[in-house]
Amino acid sequence: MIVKEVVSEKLLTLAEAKNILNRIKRARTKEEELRYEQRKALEHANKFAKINAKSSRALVDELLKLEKMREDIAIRIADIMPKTRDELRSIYAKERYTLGEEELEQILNLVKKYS
Amino acid sequence: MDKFDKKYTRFEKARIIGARGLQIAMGAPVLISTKSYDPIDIAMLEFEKGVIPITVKRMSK
Amino acid sequence: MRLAKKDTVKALERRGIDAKTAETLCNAGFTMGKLKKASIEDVMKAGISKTSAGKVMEKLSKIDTKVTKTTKKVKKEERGAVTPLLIDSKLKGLPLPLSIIDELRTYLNKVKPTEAQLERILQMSVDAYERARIEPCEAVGIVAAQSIGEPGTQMTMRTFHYAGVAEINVTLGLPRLIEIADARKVPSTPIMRIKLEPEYARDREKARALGWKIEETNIIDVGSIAVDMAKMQVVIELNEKILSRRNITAEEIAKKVGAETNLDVQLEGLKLTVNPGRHSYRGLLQLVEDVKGITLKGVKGIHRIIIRKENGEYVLYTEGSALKRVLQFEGVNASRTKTNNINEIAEVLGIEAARNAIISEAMDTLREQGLEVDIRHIMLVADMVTAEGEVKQIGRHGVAGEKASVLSRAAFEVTVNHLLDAGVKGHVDELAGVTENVIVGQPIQLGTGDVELMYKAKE
Amino acid sequence: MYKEMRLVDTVRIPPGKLGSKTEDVIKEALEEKLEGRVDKTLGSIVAVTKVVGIEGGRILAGDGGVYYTATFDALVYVPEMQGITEGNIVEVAEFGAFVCLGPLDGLLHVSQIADDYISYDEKNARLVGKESGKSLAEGDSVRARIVAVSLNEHEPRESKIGLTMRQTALGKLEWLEEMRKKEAEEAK
Repeated sequence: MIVKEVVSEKLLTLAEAKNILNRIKRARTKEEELRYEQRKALEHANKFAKINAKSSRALVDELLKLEKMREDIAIRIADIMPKTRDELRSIYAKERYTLGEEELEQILNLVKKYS
Repeated sequence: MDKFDKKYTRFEKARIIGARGLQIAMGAPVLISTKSYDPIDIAMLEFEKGVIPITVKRMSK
Repeated sequence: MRLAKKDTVKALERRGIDAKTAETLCNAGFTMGKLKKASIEDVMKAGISKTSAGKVMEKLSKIDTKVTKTTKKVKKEERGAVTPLLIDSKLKGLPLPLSIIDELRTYLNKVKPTEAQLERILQMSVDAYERARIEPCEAVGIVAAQSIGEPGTQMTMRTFHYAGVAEINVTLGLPRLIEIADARKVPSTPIMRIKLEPEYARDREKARALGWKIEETNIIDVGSIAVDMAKMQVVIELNEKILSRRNITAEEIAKKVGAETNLDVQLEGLKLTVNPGRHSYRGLLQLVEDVKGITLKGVKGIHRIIIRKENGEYVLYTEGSALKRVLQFEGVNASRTKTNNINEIAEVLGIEAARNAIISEAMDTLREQGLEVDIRHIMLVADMVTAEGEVKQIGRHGVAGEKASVLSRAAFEVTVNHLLDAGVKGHVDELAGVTENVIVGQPIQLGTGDVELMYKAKE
Repeated sequence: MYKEMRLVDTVRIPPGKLGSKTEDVIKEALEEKLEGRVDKTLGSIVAVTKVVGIEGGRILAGDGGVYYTATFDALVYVPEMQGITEGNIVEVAEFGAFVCLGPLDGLLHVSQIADDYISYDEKNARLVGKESGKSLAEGDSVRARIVAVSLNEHEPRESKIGLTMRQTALGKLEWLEEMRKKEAEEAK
């Protein structure tokens, strides 16, 4: 590992990452502009972040209340904002368990609430 | 030189002046106004004036 | 009265005034306030001797600076002389070893300096101590090694007459130094200096008698021994004069020989015959050898004893050393008897005694050759040798061989074996010592290498 | 997937920079050392956001620099296996298309674009489906699943991420939109 130690880590939604990247961009214009990867990441985030950071975190928190939900899945749902059951099922494709119709509906309604 | 005589052993003095001299030689900002160009001399002058920002970490007994 | 009598007494005692004086003062109606303003005369009126009155005033005035002290001119040594109590309180906080503090205390109590003088004396002694102290990270090991090794090159003497005692010669110079370092079980020329109890020390006769008692006496010392082939017997002719001088009787010898060889022994006057009963010649010759080895009297190992009169007392010098048994002889002053067999000292008197013995032996050897080496170098070596409770050799079997680091042991001697052994056993080298760091090319933990610098940016 | 991680690392401050404020210099050194680099366990380190704690400046023998151990926050991108991500196409080649996933790019091999025979249209740099006629050009936005991750620590640009769209609910966003519209009509 190229660093000495990992103290803690926290998953971010794409919207939150977008905020951080913009904050860095503003802070850095003084001395030197962004690095290549940072500019790429920023452009990508600006393009694909569908909702703002606060509501994406709110959505994630609400999703986490449901059972059969994990933080990384909630984050992915907040990033992708699936509209149809197929899209939602593809997110759960590699999970061991499958979701029932109502569960899918429940999640899709939540997503609709925040989109 | 004597101002710090009690405080540092001769090894510590040597290391401090040496390390500071090396830093100056590698471009560190000089903390005193002097005409001399020799890093070691500058380091010694800085030591006498007590402005060297280097301290010794001693093993606590 | 504002302060109750009891409190005044307590207050005075706290100021270092003894209870009795405090009592009498209070009975005379002095309170703390009055006492401070009072002069020596007033205090003396209360029935207190002049000197203790002076002390009381001095104690009160010194601690309570506000008060103006009105004192009459007092005798010279009283003028602000410090009390032992004050000396102790000052000595307690000093960064000095106990031995020096004790020395200072006795000296100061004798000299009774004034307070200012006391202050300066203590300050100067602390400075002197600081100057003499070795700074941390000093490479004392290598310095000690050189300081002992270099004089070694100037040593030439092999053996030499023991200082003063003409007859005994003892190994001195470099061989002796090496002997000490190698911690050999028995030195090449073991000797003992036996100091005697007072009544033996002054009486030459008693000293000589004790000497004969200690000295190992064998058959050949008291007579001649011969083999009588015809009668298959061993014949011993005892010499009358020697018997009396060593005050040992023929009967004793006969009994001893009989006991040792448990054969039948006949004694006719001064002739002693032992017949072995076996018939082989070889057995006979063997018997002769055995008989020669029997110690009739005295301590095995002590061969010769020389009596010398040294500044008013007789002292026994011996060739050979047997500390344990010699100390038990009545008349031997155990505390002042010395031997150069360091191993015996360790066994009998303990490791600390052995350490001191190593130091004094080494110092004497060097001083005897006119070479001056600072005792601290020798002390360092002595400490290393005795650190683990028994006298260990310096070389690869002893101290140097037991170092934790494989690399440094390998670099020292038998390189291949060490490395092979370490490889097989999977030793780990923490690279803590000097040799290892030199080998791997890192700065060594000595002198400037042991200094850890921290940079504190000044914004 | 982006993460905010609190890390601890040691950095060397060159003597030249000793004049300025320690915290800034350390942040700069951390950025210099870590940003843009890829680590097998952490992922792609995008940026050092804040320095939280600094521990004393050690000086080593023979080196004028000063070593600090800093605790800091960093934004890290982790390409997760089987993770669904969206991105736009940055380059089209004969063997497939490169998709930007954030700090890193993924390769959408030509065989993984759709259940159709895909050919490379050289002239206007497009990939076209023979039967469906669907096309894929630079700048298009797609949704794909990560099927292969091999991070190269020494040369971050050489890190390889494999993508696929040959699964339900994956593909060009346009196609997904059309599908949704068609389903909506049928449902009515």
